[in-house]
Amino acid sequence: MQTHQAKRVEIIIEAPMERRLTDILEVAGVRGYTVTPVHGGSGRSGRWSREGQVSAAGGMVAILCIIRPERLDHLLEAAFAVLERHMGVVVVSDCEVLRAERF
Amino acid sequence: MQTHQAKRVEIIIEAPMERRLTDILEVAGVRGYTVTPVHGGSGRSGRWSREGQVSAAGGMVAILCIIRPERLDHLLEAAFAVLERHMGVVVVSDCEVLRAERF
Amino acid sequence: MQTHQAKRVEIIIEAPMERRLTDILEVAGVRGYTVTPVHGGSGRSGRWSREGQVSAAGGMVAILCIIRPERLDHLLEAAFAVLERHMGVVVVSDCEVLRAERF
Amino acid sequence: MDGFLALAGSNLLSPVVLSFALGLGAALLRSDLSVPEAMAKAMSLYLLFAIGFKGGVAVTAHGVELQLLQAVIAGIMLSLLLPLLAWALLRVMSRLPAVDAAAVAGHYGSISIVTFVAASSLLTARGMSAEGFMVAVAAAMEAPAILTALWLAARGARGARGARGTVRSDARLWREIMLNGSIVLLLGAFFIGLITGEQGMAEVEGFLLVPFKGVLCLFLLDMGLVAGRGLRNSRGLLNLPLLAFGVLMPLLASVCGLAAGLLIGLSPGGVVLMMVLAASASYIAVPAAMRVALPEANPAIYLSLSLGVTFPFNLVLGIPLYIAAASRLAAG
Amino acid sequence: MDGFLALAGSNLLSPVVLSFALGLGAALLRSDLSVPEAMAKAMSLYLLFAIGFKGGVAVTAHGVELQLLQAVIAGIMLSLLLPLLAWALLRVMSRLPAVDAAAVAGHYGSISIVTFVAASSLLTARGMSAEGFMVAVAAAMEAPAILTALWLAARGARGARGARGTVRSDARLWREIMLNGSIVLLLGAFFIGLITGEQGMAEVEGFLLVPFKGVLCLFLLDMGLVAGRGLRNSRGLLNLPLLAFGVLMPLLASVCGLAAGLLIGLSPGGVVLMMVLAASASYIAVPAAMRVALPEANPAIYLSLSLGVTFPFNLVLGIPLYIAAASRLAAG
Amino acid sequence: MDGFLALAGSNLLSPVVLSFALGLGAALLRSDLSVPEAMAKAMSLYLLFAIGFKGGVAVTAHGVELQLLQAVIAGIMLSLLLPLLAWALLRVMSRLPAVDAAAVAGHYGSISIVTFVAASSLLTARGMSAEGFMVAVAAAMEAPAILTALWLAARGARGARGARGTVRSDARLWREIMLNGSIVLLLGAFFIGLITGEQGMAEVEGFLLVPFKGVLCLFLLDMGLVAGRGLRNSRGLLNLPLLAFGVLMPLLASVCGLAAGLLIGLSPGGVVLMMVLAASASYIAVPAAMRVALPEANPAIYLSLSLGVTFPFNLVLGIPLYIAAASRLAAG
Ligand SMILES: Nc1ncnc2c1ncn2[C@@H]1O[C@H](COP(=O)(O)O)[C@@H](O)[C@H]1O
Ligand SMILES: Nc1ncnc2c1ncn2[C@@H]1O[C@H](COP(=O)(O)O)[C@@H](O)[C@H]1O
Ligand SMILES: Nc1ncnc2c1ncn2[C@@H]1O[C@H](COP(=O)(O)O)[C@@H](O)[C@H]1O
Ligand code: NA
Ligand code: NA
Ligand code: NA
Repeated sequence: MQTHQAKRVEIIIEAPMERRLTDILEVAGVRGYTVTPVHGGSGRSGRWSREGQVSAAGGMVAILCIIRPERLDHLLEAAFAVLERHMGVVVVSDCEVLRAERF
Repeated sequence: MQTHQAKRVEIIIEAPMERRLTDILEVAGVRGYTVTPVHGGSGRSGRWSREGQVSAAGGMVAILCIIRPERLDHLLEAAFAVLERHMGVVVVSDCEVLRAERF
Repeated sequence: MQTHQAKRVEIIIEAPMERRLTDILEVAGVRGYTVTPVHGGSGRSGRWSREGQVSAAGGMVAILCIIRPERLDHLLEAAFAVLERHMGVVVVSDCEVLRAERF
Repeated sequence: MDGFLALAGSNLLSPVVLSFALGLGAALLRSDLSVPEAMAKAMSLYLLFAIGFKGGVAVTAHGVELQLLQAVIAGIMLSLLLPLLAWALLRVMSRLPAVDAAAVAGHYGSISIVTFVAASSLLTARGMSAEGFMVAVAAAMEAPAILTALWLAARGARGARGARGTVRSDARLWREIMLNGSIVLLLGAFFIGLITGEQGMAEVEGFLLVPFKGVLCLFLLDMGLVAGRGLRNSRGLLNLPLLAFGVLMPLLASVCGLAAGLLIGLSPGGVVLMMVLAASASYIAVPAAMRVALPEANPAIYLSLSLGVTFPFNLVLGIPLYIAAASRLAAG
Repeated sequence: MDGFLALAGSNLLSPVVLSFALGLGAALLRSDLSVPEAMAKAMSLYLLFAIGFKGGVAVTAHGVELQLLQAVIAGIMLSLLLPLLAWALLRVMSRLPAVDAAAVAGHYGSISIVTFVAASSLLTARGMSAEGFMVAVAAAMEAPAILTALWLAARGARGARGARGTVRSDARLWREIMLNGSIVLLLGAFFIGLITGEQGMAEVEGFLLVPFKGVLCLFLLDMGLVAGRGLRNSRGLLNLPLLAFGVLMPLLASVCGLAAGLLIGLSPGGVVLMMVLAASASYIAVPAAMRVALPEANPAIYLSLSLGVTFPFNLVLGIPLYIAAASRLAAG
Repeated sequence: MDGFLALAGSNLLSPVVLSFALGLGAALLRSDLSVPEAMAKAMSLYLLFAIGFKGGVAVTAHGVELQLLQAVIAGIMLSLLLPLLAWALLRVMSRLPAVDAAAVAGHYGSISIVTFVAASSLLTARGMSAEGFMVAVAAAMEAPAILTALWLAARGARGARGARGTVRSDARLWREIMLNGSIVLLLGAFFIGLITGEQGMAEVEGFLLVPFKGVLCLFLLDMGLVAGRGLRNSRGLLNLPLLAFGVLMPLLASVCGLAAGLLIGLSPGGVVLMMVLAASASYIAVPAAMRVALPEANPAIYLSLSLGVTFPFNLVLGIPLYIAAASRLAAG
């Protein structure tokens, strides 16, 4: 089938920052994103797990965003402004999509 | 270690269509897939979140499917038949796998 | 923005093996990983779903690990030692990251 | 009228309605108060199980009568026909595209089980009893409306707008609809209640009766949150004609329910529940079916109308009104 | 026999058994009725906490006797030895590969806490009391069977089939097994009950006693759903010999439990619980341990047998049978 | 002193404290016992709703007095000023970096609602009643401390350590803090209780009162698990001075609370609650706010201190101590 080049951006960010990040993504012209739950992990700040937690602090979420290659830089800059001082990971990879008109 | 070329297909689809999609994947000869929960997102049809929801409508799931490159087209066509009129995203990328005999 | 080459390793493994895998990843020098929930799937051992389940058996988790390319082999060997006799999938792809010093 | 005002006033200040208002307010103010999905589903399973069981036990106490059959048939007819009324109203009042109008119409033929639960619990509080089998009527009314909605959509699709609105309606869809979780649980619990009777109830009432009303409050808090979030995200979609429809339709439908209830000769409580079933709009089963069968219909429209307009209207004003009407018209 | 039939009949029509049947039926009909994982786990934590606490409180009421020690030792012996019986039966009756037979055997040596809970609640309903410390026996029986299963598997692996069936059995695994959540919670709650006694119970009975039976119903609904889904997905795996094993094994094991109970001189209720523990098969702790220690064993086989065959058998027929037997044989 | 020892002893052996100990022990032994996140959140919503509602109903029973206003103002002052005390202590006792000290200080100005709930339920058990409006005081004390913490951090950041410690403090953050879920639910339920009064309580007490204490036990089991896991993961972070701070600070703060309570003339029960609010440290709302506003502060430090040190101290020793002190000093 006909596929189109795109970029797959995956951002793992602290849960209390989720809304700030998605708001800025929308401002940066991102047409869609998907938020997926994260259960636990480990990093420089140690191990953590959502098990039994009530507070949003000490949890992360993953945000997946498929965009046209030409918009990548714009997105990364916007995201970085929010992320800079926070824990989190930004991963970019190449991908192909169906229905390119959606991105 | 010895790795093998494969394709990573990620499909984000409306929850009420999950079974229809996985059934058709199996018919299309896909040997395995993994369903992961999705918590929320945004797209042309607006923002949504699973929080507090009871109905399957207004929710999505992500389906991850690793397949041999030569089977990709077949899979995409099968998936597209189900997805065509629905919200959702299909993302394909290159990957490598251990234990190629499984795919 | 300035990005850096890295490898994205995604391991889908049986839930009861999660701790063993993450422990070995840490021994293998991995600096961070993220665990995400998995809701169901299908493979050679049939379909499964977490719905209504109490036991950890019969469930899987996904572990995402971003590492520098030069550490990939080391990681794969460590992971394989745990995974070898178990159900599960290991997927490696190329990616780029911000803030390379973290990996 | 006085009776209605007093009833509406006291209803407005009940913990159940106030909990809904709290949720709605919190969502509109964009508080991060939220109920986990698993908890919302757990409460919904609990309410379905409890209300079904109670209905079954009530039937054992009064015997299964011919009325049960009559009421179920009346319910099925209402579910099949009310979408036609909704469709006609929508076409007259609004400029909703045919496919959206069909989807909305399906929601209003079907029922909202929480509205039913809220009405039952208000009846109990007022000392009015209702036929236990109304639970079976509720289950029977869930699905038929979908049939009419799909027929309306298919008819509309043959019109001008091309592919948009083609209906997916296969055997699989029908199995899914008939065996959908809420129908199965409601009917299943009804039969368990029927089989085990008062003795079964004695065993489980510490769970199914004692905390019932409180769980209902928390569930309505959640519904308020979901409704408020929905309204916020669908600003602009709900214009005045649609809002008017969301209030007018339950009123008209309740009159149909009233007529059916009187015809069958239900008790005043039973008539109220029949009116509530007719007047309420689905927000669980039908939306999911519509996503499969009519993916082109905009979910934001039918969900906001059903959950954001008609549900609160019924909860706050509708139920007291139906009680006042039935008390006056139905034979004690 | 008459006593058994009456008991089995009334048990069959109890809300608890009917809820299981509802879940099973819904899953077999492929309804989308489902219980969120978090809710299933919540109910399981609740049941473990409640049954452990009750057991502890019951012990304070009757004093800790020598019998406790005897019963725990008997339980451990049963858990260690029953897998040998299961293994022998499987080798004779079925052609299950050695590694699968070992895994299945481990499940039948261990216990199912819901079966225990269901039996306790049936006992209570019949006015038969049991020793509170049987909860501690249940906890003690969870793990030893795994030891025997791994020994059987290691022995089998030295046979013809090469690498398949090698056993992972390190200190870490044993820590995980001994400190697994259900053992810790059950024993922990038992000790809390023991320490706080009747007074503690008075504080929490609104949570641990009042809704108990109702929660059990919903939990069994979920177990029915899971069992039904499992059976559907494992069609073809369970042949006739395996099905026969799934019914015969609990019967034989219950006789061992009966002997142990009579030997120690437990009350009739205590004997019933000992039989139930012997007869029931694990479906939470042992499966997880087997995935780690014996990954080559097919989980679909041991889960379907334990949850899909033996659990319903015990729930519906086994428990009434054990009660009938113990009532006849144990000293009032 | 004798009164305190007896009280502390009986408190230590209450199901509530023992449940916490069980969770803590299980986590420290690395058992896999765990509570699903959704269940933990569900219990927390339940407790907030129940305690808020009860407070509101209690106010209707006693009338809203001038004292309410005085107590709320006192609470806000405590919340604003206690962080200064905490900051001073930390700077003197420990070498915590300024940004971490500011974040910790914010936690100790704010409150822990479970500590409040545990204290209320101990008061009820002892037959001491407290002013219902203390719930509103609790809600009022959640946020002001954050203001002081951010001011402290901003002041610190102008010092030597460069960018580290810059404060994000915009209108959006303040909206988030003031409308955070626990404040909204607590106050909302308080008003629902206020509006519906005893009659509303009669409707929902089967849910809000009957199982309350038992749910609290399970919730504390979970808190023990989380605290234990946190302590295990933060080994090395909590040195002796910090541990000492975690015990000293609640003691000092409780004295401030005592003074405030006596000044306003609260009942002995009310004084206890005021002491508890002052002495307890936030572990839900403030941590989340700190992650946004002060991302450089190490969450492992403030969470371990608040949840792993101060919370258990208050639960086990603090509350009985505050009760003993208030009983002696406050007018019956
Ligand atoms: N290399 C990595 N791969 C995947 N996830 C990571 C990685 N590093 C950090 N994370 C995630 O980001 C969180 C915060 O990381 P850190 O800021 O290093 O503590 C971790 O707890 C992980 O969930
Ligand atoms: N560009 C995108 N990247 C990631 N997820 C997307 C994207 N576009 C849409 N989605 C997901 O697909 C859902 C439906 O999209 P839409 O059909 O555009 O409303 C959204 O709510 C997102 O969860
Ligand atoms: N090709 C695949 N793509 C994605 N996930 C897979 C694939 N194969 C297996 N899995 C996942 O791994 C689990 C175990 O696979 P298996 O060992 O083949 O039964 C499945 O249930 C899926 O969740
Ligand atoms: Na209707
Ligand atoms: Na057994
Ligand atoms: Na404080």
